[in-house]
Amino acid sequence: MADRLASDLLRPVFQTTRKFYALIALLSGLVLCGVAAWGYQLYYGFGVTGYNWPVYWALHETNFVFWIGISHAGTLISAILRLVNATWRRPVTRCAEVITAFALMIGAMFPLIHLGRPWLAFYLIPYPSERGIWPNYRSPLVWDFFAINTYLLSSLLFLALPMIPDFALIRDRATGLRRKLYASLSLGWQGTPKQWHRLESAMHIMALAILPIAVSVHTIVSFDFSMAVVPMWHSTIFGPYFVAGAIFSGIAALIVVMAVLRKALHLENYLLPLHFQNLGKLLLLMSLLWGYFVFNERLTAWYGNSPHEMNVFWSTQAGEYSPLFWTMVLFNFVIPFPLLAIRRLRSIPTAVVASSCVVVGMWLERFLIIVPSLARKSTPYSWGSYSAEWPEIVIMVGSFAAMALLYALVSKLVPIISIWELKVGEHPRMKAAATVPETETAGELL
Amino acid sequence: MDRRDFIKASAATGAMATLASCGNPENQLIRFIPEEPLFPGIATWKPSICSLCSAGCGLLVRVMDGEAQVVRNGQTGLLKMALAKKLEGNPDHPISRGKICARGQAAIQVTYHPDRIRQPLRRSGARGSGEFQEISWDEAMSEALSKLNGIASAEDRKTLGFLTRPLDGQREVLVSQFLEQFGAAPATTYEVFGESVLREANKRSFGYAQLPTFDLARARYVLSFGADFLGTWNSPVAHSVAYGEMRQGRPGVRAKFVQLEPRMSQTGANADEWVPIKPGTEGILALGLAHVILKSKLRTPSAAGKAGELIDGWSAGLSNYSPEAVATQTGIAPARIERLALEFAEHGPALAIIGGAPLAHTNGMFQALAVNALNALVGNLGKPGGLFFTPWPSIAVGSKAGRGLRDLAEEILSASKSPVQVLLLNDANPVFGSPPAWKVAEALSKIPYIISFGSFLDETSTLADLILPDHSFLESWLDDVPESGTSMSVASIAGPVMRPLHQTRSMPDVLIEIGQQLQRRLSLPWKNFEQMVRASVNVLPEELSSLEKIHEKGGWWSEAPMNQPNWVQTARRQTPASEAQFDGAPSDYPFHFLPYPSQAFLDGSLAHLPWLQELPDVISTAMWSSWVEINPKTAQDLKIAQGDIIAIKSGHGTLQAPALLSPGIAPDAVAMPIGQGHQNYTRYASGRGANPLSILSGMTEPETGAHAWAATRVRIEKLERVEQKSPLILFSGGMREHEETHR
Amino acid sequence: MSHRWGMSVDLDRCTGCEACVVACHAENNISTVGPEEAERGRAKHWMRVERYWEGEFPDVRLKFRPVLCQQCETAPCEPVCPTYASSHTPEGLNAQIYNRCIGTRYCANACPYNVRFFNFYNPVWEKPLDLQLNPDVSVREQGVMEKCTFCVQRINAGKIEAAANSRELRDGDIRPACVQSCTANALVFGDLNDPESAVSRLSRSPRGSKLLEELGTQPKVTYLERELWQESEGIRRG
Amino acid sequence: MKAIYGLYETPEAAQRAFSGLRASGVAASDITVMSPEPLEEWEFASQDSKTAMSWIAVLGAAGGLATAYLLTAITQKIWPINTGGMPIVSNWTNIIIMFELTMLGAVFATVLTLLIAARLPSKLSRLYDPAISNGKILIGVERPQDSELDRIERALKAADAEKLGRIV
Repeated sequence: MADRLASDLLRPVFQTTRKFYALIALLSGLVLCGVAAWGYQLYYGFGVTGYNWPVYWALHETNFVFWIGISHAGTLISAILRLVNATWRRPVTRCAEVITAFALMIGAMFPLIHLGRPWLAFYLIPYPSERGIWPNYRSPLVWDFFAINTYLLSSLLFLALPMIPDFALIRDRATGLRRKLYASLSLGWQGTPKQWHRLESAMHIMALAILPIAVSVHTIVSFDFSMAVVPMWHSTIFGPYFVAGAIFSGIAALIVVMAVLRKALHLENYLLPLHFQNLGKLLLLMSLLWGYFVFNERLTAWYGNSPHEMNVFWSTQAGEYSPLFWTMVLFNFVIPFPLLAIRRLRSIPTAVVASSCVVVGMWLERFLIIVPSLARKSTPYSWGSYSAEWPEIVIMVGSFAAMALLYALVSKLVPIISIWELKVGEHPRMKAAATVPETETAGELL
Repeated sequence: MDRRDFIKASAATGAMATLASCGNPENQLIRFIPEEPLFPGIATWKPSICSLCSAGCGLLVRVMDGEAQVVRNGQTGLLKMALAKKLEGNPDHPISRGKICARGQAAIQVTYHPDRIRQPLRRSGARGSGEFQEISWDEAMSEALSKLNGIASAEDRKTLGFLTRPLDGQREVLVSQFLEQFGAAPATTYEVFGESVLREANKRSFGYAQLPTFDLARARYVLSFGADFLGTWNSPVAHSVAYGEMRQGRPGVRAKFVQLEPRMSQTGANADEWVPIKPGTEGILALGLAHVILKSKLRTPSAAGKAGELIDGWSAGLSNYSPEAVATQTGIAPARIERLALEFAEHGPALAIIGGAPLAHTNGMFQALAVNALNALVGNLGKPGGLFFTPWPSIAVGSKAGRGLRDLAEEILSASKSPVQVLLLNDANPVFGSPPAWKVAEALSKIPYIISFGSFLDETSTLADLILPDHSFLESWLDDVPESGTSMSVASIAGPVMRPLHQTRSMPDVLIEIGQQLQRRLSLPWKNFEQMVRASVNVLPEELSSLEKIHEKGGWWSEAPMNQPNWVQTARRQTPASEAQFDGAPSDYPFHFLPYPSQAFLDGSLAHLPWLQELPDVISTAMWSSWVEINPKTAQDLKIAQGDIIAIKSGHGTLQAPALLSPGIAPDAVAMPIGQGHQNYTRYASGRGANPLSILSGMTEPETGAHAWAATRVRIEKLERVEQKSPLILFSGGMREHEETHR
Repeated sequence: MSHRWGMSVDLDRCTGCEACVVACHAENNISTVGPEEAERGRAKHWMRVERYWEGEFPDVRLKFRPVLCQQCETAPCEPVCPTYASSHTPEGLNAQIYNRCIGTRYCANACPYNVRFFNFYNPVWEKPLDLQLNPDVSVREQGVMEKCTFCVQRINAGKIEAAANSRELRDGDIRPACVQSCTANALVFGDLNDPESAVSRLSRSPRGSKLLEELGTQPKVTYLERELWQESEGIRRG
Repeated sequence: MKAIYGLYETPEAAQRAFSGLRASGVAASDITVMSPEPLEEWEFASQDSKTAMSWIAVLGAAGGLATAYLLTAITQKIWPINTGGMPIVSNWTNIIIMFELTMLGAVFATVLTLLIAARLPSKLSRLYDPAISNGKILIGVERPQDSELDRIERALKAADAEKLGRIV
């Protein structure tokens, strides 16, 4: 049984198809385009973008918030599942945590990309500089700097630690160069009770620590907007609203990724319909939560009827941004809700459809939060509008390609499902848990 | 180490610096040591006179040292010289009172304009091709002299023409003397917004062929018939300064200001009451108001003196100008007419102003006389808060008026051999600024030889065969006697604030030099224009005439008694027609076409200044573009949206421009700013937008021959296909402060 | 006594002549961006004259309102700047320190008045237009924000002048370019800490109000409302 | 170095071997256990499971908090810049930095403790057998007394070891 597990899950590590190389080539190509576009923006000046007065934040910032949101798929969810000890989590956690790591790295690029003078970005790092000045800790952007770095570091550790035993596994099966590589990666792991025990308790503590970090990160991202006295930005609901949105888009992304892995790596026996169902329920829950927040936000604005807010409100509800707004509602609620709620409709394909809609819908949501408010600020004379130029768009495409590329590569180096954890799962004592009826699991996870 | 050494030293070090920095081999830096006392970083202020329009605002110019790359007798080098940095109003000057308008602020860019002509040019291509080759001054002068010597006989000498924008002060004196002594006809002057109608009317009503001055600061009621007096008309800066006082300068007293015009101008936007009126009926309304006042016995007809007598039926109480009758013509309700009339009569000192479009109709003279009579009726002439005429110091000498531009063009085109063989062209651009019907371009191209003094290549100077570039005004000796705008008598005099940047010579100097080198030597008794200006000062009252004193002040002025109107020599004449004629039948051309001087470019002569191009027009907020203002309702009927390119068709041509929906214009009219639409006027203005003057009819005000530029009717067509894209670039987003976007 | 610089804008005097706008360009080396960039919304005007329509033809009114940096006491633009590029001077100005600016544009978003402008490209002055540049004002490179400074260079020059003549600053000694050029004297500049200064007196006027006062930014620019004429010539609030 | 070990298919077998060794007088601390997965529920795999890791994490958190406070408050004091009318030391905003660094401190402390406690990274002991990662469980004794060798071997065999290994 151990053999079957290992051979299934290690196949991608030991065998590489021609298709895979083609995929890598394609993705790297796209990433290079994105990098080139950024280079173009750097060389010719920020003016090559569609940014203008007064819409000084647009696509780059949208992508920043979007990716940080996606990052909430992994670590947060796997941490929750670890703590509530939902046994069905075992095949899911690692591929979720990998999303977090990369989404964060990509998301963190955008604050750099959006700067007017990126070569001075180091001004944000707190160190006793010759300029005799420190970062302004009152600025949400500095909060971002700390929050994102904290989240990134701890997520990477949270992802890396459980990999050690699997590296050891590969080490023992590999030969030659690969053996050397994994020998060093496995840090000389030999599976003594002490090592096992310390590893598990460390994972437990980190799971506890990472939950509040994850929540704080997206709250702080929301502060970037809610701290400014800009109509429809300056709102107390933004913190939870953004966190909910982040988890929402995160789970959606996770489901899509899992479906892809399942097909591409033939993991039908490991990523079971059960997983998609449970995650689907979670997605359904978040969809409801999201709808609830949007309603709150919109209702208070509409009821308050403050002229400045209404200008923005109507531009999204009925004005030039309304097509985007209603598409967002369609994708984030109207479509996913029935697909996930109606038992008969539940299946892997429907879950994937719903999730893809949500990913798009949530991207639109970020855009709709940022741009209309800036385009319709308090003095009507200074109103403007925004339409993206090709550099932003290419950079955005590049960022999506980068995500796929990194994911493809990591699935080469690491078993994308944690083998030893799965073994523990398949342990006679655990067998029961893996096949408990959904309702129970659901109860278990909530 | 004395000053000069210090400067030499600093210059030298500077040279190293520049060499190091620019490292440009072919300009091996020959150092020109400045003549001015210069200290790095220390600003000095020098008086000057703004010459962008005829108002004649006194300037203070901030001058600092700087390094200009210049060419001097074939050698490129860095010249450490005094450079003008900023223009401000001269606080002592009676016209500007320390202020200047947006255009004046931008005037400094004329001097530093990248497309300025830097040395004499000879035409190398076909006429109008704009191909010129640079030549030396010696070449240029000898060529000019040979041409002028070529027309030697008394007959031929009549064939020297001089076309200029209205000149002032000693320049005017010099030109007229030059032409007279040469034996040529007086100069033809032309500007788009000539004021000959109002001058003539004032001569008839009050005895002064002069633009009026208004004591806005002390007025309590101002009735303006289409005069954009705060923006572009007469002496805007002087008016604005006084306007501020009129509004908030007097505790407890705030004048009422009523503007009557079919299209809301910048001035109209400031009115307490804005009254749209049918174009060309302003005079009728004025008499309607007079009728009410006379009827109510608030004034007697005789109160208006001669100004009244000029109007038919005045003494009889203007019986056929009853409110009802006037209402049908002007489109203003009778009740409103009566109210305005009574307010006007009861809230003295009251002031009626007419200017701009109302005078640019075929009945302009009538309209002016009518408003003059209204002023006279309320007895505000020469009274505080009223209307008066700036007294001119003895230094000013009016000159004989030459042929009008239209007649000149006709003569040239009708004759087989052009009656003008050599034309001197100074600072006028009639090819851009006159209606196509006058055929000015054809006429000019029929003239064998044209010498231009222009600083820029524009539509007219590209027709020249020889260009002798003038200094910019900051580089020249200037003098000016303001026609209006102050109660003092003023003679502004100022020397150059900086040395010439390029190899240019001031037009008067060139004239003097030519005059002295002609075979038939003219007796122009001055070495150069500076000497002439200095000499002119002597006629001023002795105790004031020390040039030094005048110089540091930027001119001479003294509080003189306000000119009372003098009724003499105003002979009774036939009252001109009261009905305005329009070009184009209302059936085919349903809209009045109202061109207006744009806030930034005036008559288009300033379209080459980037600051003004990027200045958002205060009403449309448009930059770098031209537009057609159209009432939103009309636009709706014609299915025209903001920014759509529409075609404006008159009997004389078609133009294309983007539509600008504006609530401030009558539904039966479209308005368009003048200034854009240059085919050829520096990199900033060429090929930008459309020129409304290019579709105007050639109709004139019969008694003065002034162009009736407001008398054209047009029709509008929405274009499906647009030939050349000239987008509407707006700075602003919203039109209204509180958009109706509540729940 | 330290200074607190402020301005009052009398909307009843303002004629919308826009001399202030061009004067500001001339004084502060604000580059023109050209038609293509202007069309893309990159024009920079530290001082602008907002115009708002009211009503419909024929009963239509137009309001002008010069808008520049309001130099807020509690400025939303300042705390959001991660590098202190936007910070408060001891004399209450919202300084923009170009060297510190990394171009996050956050300050511009936080500013409710939209008076901060971003340099999308390096500024260009086609020779010899550059000879007009004011040596007292630095030019801004691509990627930094710029904004109205209340002509801080003139403020300092005024102080130096006063010190040189060993006297106190007098009210009216210092006039920013826009104030200097204002034809109708609608703009008045001075020290709000001096209760007798013209600007202090005007700021206390019953016609006075602040722009977007409800946001609590405590602007140092006071707008004096336009008035309506009344038969009696008694003066009614507009 | 001398060592002897057996490989076992199932935890049950491993447990028998372990108990056998204990019975034959080998101290629990001298017995080396290596398994491909955690098996806490078995006695042989649940030695020295006491750890102060969570307390160390709390200490780390405290450290992070302190650092953050100094970083924010002190730098704001030495470079007092007034922005937006906020106090020079603006604790409301500093709380956020403090929170993040507190958490980071906890995470770092945890990971460090793990690495030190689990002796990572280190070299593989010679006792290690790659078969472990095929699911086998290793029970062995390092540096046994020669006198004990046979007894140990018997004990290991008794628990029917799949394979017996001797390292001489």
